[in-house]
Amino acid sequence: MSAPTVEAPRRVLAWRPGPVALAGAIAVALVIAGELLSPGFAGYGQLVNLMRVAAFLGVIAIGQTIVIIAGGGGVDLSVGKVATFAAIIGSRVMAGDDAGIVPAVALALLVSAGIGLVNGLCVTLLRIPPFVMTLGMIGVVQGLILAYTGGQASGRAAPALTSLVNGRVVGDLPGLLFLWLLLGLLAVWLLRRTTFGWNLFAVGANRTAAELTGVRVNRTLIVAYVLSATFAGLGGILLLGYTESVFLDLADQYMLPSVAAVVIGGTLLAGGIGGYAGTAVGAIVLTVLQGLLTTLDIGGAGRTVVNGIVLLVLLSLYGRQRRLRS
Amino acid sequence: MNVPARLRDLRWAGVQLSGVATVAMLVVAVAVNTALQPNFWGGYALTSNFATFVPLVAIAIGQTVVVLSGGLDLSLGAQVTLASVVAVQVVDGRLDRLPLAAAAALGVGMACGALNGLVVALLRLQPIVATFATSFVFSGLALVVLPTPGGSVPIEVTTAYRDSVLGVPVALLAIVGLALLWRVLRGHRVLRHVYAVGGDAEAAYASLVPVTRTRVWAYVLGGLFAALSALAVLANTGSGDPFVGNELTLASVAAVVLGGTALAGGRGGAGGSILGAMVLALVTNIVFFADVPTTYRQLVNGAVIILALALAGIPALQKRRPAA
Amino acid sequence: ADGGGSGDEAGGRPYTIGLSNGFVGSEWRTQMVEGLQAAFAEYQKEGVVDELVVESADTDVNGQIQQIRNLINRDVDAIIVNPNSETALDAVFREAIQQGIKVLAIDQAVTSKDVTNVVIDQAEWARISAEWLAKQVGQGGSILVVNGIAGHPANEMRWGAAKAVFDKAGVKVLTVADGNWDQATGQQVMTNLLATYPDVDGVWTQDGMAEGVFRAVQAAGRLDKIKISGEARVGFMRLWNAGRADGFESIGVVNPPGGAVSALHMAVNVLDGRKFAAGSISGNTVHVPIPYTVDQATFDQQWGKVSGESDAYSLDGSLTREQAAEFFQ
Amino acid sequence: MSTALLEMTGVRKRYGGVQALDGASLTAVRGEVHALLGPNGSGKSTLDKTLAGTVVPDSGEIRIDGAVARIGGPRDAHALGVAAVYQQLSIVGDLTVTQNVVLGLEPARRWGFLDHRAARDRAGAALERFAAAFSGRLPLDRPAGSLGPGELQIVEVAKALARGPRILVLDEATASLHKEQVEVLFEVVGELRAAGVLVLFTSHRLDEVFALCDRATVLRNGRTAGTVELADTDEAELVGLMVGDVPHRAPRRAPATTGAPAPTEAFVGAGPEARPGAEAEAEAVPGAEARAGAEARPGAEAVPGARLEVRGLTTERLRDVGFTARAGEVLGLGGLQGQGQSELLLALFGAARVSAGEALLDGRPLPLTSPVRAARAGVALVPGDRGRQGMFATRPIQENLSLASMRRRARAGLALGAAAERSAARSMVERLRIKLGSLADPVSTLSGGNQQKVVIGKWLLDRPRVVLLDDPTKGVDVAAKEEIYAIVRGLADDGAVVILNSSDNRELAELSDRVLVLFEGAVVEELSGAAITEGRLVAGALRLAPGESL
Ligand SMILES: Nc1ncnc2c1ncn2[C@@H]1O[C@H](COP(=O)(O)OP(=O)(O)OP(=O)(O)O)[C@@H](O)[C@H]1O
Ligand SMILES: Nc1ncnc2c1ncn2[C@@H]1O[C@H](COP(=O)(O)OP(=O)(O)OP(=O)(O)O)[C@@H](O)[C@H]1O
Ligand SMILES: O[C@@H]1[C@H](O)[C@H](O)CO[C@H]1O
Ligand SMILES: [Mg+2]
Ligand SMILES: [Mg+2]
Repeated sequence: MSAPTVEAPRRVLAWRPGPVALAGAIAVALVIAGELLSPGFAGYGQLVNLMRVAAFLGVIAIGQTIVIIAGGGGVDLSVGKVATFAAIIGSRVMAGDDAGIVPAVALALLVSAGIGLVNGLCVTLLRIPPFVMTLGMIGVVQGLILAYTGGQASGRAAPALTSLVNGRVVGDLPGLLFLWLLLGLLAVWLLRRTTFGWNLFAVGANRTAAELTGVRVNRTLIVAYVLSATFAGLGGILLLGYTESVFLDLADQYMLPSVAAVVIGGTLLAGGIGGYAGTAVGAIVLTVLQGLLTTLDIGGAGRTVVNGIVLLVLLSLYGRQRRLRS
Repeated sequence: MNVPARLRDLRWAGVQLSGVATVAMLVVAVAVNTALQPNFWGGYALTSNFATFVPLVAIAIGQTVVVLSGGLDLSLGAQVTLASVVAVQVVDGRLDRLPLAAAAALGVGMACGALNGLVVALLRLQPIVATFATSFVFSGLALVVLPTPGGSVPIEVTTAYRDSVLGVPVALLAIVGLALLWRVLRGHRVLRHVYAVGGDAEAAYASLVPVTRTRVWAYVLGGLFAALSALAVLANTGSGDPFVGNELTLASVAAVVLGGTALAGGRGGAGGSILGAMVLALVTNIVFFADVPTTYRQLVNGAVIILALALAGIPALQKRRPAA
Repeated sequence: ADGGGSGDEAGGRPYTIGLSNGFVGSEWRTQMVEGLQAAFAEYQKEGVVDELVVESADTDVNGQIQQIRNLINRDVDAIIVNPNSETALDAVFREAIQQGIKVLAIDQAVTSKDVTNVVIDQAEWARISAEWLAKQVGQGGSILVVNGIAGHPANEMRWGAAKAVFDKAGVKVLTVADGNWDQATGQQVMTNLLATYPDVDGVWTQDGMAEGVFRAVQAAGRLDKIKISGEARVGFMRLWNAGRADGFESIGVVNPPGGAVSALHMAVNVLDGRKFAAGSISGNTVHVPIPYTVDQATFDQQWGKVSGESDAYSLDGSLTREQAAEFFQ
Repeated sequence: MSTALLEMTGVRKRYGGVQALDGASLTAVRGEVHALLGPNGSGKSTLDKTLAGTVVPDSGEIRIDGAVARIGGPRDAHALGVAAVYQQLSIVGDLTVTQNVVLGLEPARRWGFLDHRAARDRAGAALERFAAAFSGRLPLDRPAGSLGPGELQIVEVAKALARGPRILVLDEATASLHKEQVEVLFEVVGELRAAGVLVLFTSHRLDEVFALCDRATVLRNGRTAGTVELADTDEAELVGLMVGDVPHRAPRRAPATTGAPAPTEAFVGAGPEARPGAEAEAEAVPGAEARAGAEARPGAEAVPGARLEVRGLTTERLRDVGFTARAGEVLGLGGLQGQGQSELLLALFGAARVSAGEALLDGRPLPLTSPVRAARAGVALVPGDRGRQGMFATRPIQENLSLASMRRRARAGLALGAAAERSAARSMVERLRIKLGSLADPVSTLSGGNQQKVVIGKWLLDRPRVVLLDDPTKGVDVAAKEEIYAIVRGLADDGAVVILNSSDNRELAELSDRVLVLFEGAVVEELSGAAITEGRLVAGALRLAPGESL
């Protein structure tokens, strides 16, 4: 305890690949494996296509990352259903017309945010564990979808939305990818360079200490759930651009993959540690894996088993829990 | 650990309160059902309702053990599927093969649990995602074992399952049996260790509890109850189906929470989960018999479940203060 | 049934009918339920039936068993069920039969001998489009397959029949992938396949996914080279219509949600005590004819009728009461 | 005392960038009470844990009875006769006291089925000695989580004793114990010594060490600085060994006299940015009046110029607490631990449910409803349990320091500037002499004392008007303690009201201008100025009449 110390230079030798680098390496390895197993898999067009498909998961997983970082068992299982609902609303309001895009997206995101608000309020004020709260919310949103559509979704994506997702802007890349990049940077900035982000990490790392440091814990959590649902809604709208027409379970299947993408990206389910860059790469890894499995002719049962085993391997590379004995 | 005593006491009152909340919910659910469904206490309604409860009750007990240990098993439903298709392939409609089939199911369940235990306890993967991954392995294997629906359970089994003994439904006896099995386990060192590990793994480790082994046991016991659930599913359905159990997983977590067990681990018990499972099933019945229009039924169902979850959480509400 | 209610004396009009539907994540099912409700209203006016009790929710086999038990506890006279499993409802069907309730399965056949299946022949349904595709790509042609969910009975039955057609016609099946009967998944799967199978002459797919497959092929700019077996849904037909100018051809075999209506007619006959005629039932399955097929020849006519409907609308058809009556002695 | 029972040599352990143990060694014999001493972060707990099996050393050798001990985990240590009382208790709050005492070694009948009666008997026997601490009724069937800190500490000790050790490790086992309980523990240790057990005793209270131990091994920076016979050593020499050179105790603070030069430049907000009026108010309050407060009854009328006024504050554990405090005053809270001191601090911070009463800060009502509002009003709390309440262990030191005050620097209340945050944190690191590797390292990599400075430092950046300190030097070493004292004085000198709860009466006596003695949630006595002596504090705590002594 002598003189005040300044920061020691970072230890170069202690470097080991962070989750982002590791997940990125895995994505590249999967692409190479894909090319070896089914030639054509690493073609430029196919890579663009994989990135496009990854973008939907990637956008939905922005909110999932935020909620998981907030800790306390935080997880949002309703993202898939909310994405579906947003697409259904968007499709009906824009009804295939560019003029309708703004009100459609606004309404869809507003409704999504409202659902997130209810999740947040129930999790904070009623203390319902997030896992079961957002699980119950799936049923409610499904009910809302049925009530809103009468069981028959209608409308269609506006051409501008479709061309954002499927069209080409620069070097054959769709506008979607630039949008994803933008949203990703926004997410990273939000987490790393804003009071909200730092409060969020604090709440995730130690909720009691956060409260006793004057952090508005409940408000931070509620905002996290609102953001989660909003990004899910946005993901749903983008998916609508991809499929052009909606159906009643359009995005439901994103529920658990969005969690898996977050974890593969190195964010700890316990909260307080992580970030979006890893999640984005995690979304790419999962998408490449699905693409690869599709092109392998090993039958449905085999595909399912291999999917599980590869997921286990991915998870064991990162995001392991702490040892008891150090 | 300088938690002000006021908060501590509330917390302990909370555990008892949540038991009361679960029982109260069940009583209300039964009362409402009685009012809406005129023959609720009739012979068929009674046996059929209990027959409906058993698979979820069994898997919810399994989930409880895992949750108590500080984990979560999202593959339990897939384990039910896998254990049931294996059992149905073994039994092949013959009563004399029943013991063998039951043993096979239990073996499969425990083997699945052992794999989860390996992955979560030894490899230290995070339970939610790790068991999500193993669920793919198990459902894929179920398709390998039974590529398309088929196979049959001896008619004696399905008949007995729907019967009653001295007016007591056999399915109710099965639930009582499951509760007793839980009770026996509670008296065993392994379950004490499960509570300890779920409550505070580091403290348990320092206190000579074999933490890793205990975690593996929790998943193995989870698998055991999943296998029992599989047997109930078979008695309920009479044949094999390679998708039959998958959806039970998430319902089992809801039942555990409704029963007042903390998802953080270490606190609660299967008694509550048993009641929670029945509440879940009864809510569906209520919404049906209340003649809620079809379009709104899922909405109402979801809302009622959230309400019930909120009620189950009332005790937690009281320790809102940050220092808790 | 025990307790009060109209179901007490089976055979006595008016009848109470129950519907158990275990999946609502598809517009097809909505159409099925709504069609049934409309037809039921007709019977109701005539005093033939009094109440239609609908159990319709996303659930699994265990949940559907509960649905059926609830219907039994509601003292219905007959249950029309769109089953979540071919086999796993057998035992609960027996419970219903023991209470004197008639059970009819629609959309997908079940194995229970106690139940009357009122379904289209899924094998025949698949065969029609498979034969069309085989002819399009010719002997030695190569195709990709985007199926529903491996292990699901309808999927297996359809694919079994289609595969036989392709084998016989000497069409090469390059690979079989699963699109989960889901348009978005179908589109993603097809895009992946196109990248790694450059030399493809056709795609065979099942309903719900043709639209996704079409978009994937279109995005790859290969609509002119790759033949697609389509479906009789408005969304797909809209794409088909737009592509016709460029010579795009397809086929859509109707898989009618109105099968539920046909089953209702039959249920009334059964409750009236009539028996099926010898030639109209094989085992416990009554095959309702496939209403019609949309192809190049009939496209304009059909499109004219449905182009105002929403994309999710399935072309439909059902037996009339008279046609249904002909199935009975 | 022939051959050594325990020999640890060359033990090394690195945590990321921190070399916790750097070749430490220790030799001790049967029937000895051996002190293990050293400043915070010197590696005492780590060395204890390598012996108890919860930490694997990177290298080094442990011999027990001359034979190399292979300790692969706590169970191996147990087999070798080692039992430990951990600084971070190994109690599972959700289990009962009985279940905790027998945990891991549950008596069982056949096939592992528990023998509840045997368990109760064993736990009862282990706790009996300490029955007085539980007012005679052993809480065998109560959930451990419902016990207070002292009671928990006793359960932890009883649990270790119940394991029948040959080597007993006591890591700060007395830190939360009351004097009488310490005495019982000493008795027990004496008996164990007589029975040939080796006791390794770690404590920052040197009087305890001299009272109990035979020899002491001192660690410094993970290395053994020396082993001494305590009979031949004095306190100064020990401290010298610990810190390398002997820091002399700063002179006692002149009570709230104004204009006194601040001992440190701790209060960042001082100077041009200090809240208007702070200086002036401090000026307006002569030191004499501060002492005159001794005569004032608890809850007396507001004194003009009081910065903080509390009236009739009542919570579940506080009864009608009232007092006033002036700018620049250090107000101590005395009494036995657990009489509501922590609750009073929490209540003033809006973190306890207040059923009646009010507080005024500079004449304006202070919201007692939420910590957020308290913080915004200029109140800061340094809570008693650093790990659970004060620190974000996995987060960078940078964030830990910024969190409380970053909203002041953020643009639009949202956007943070990396450079601004870094320089704010750096200024605090320098002022508080926080010893760290990099601001980006998790705060968990710091030693206890440095962690504590971070927890205090985050509030200094927020320029608080009222600073609530709950046992701020608990588990902090001598040098860090002095630095924290300086910070406290600096805060007061800059016009803040400091309310200090401490389990250490010497600390209270040294720092406080006035002390409120609490008993069962009420203020029962007020001492000020020269009346604040350790003796008066102890007497007040035990509610002895004046003149009566221990
Ligand atoms: N689990 C850990 N991870 C990282 N660093 C650690 C860990 N445990 C201890 N350290 C570091 O190792 C060093 C020694 O810590 P240790 O707890 O042994 O100190 P100590 O002498 O017991 O201090 P105190 O008197 O504060 O209890 C400290 O710098 C501490 O920050
Ligand atoms: N929450 C609970 N749910 C179900 N059974 C319980 C619960 N708590 C206790 N029991 C059972 O009640 C009985 C008595 O409980 P008690 O807590 O006194 O004993 P124990 O804690 O299991 O054992 P011991 O006190 O010896 O450590 C035991 O058989 C125990 O298994
Ligand atoms: O068979 C039908 C149709 O294929 C429809 O796509 C969805 O419901 C299934 O049951
Ligand atoms: Mg220590
Ligand atoms: Mg007990």
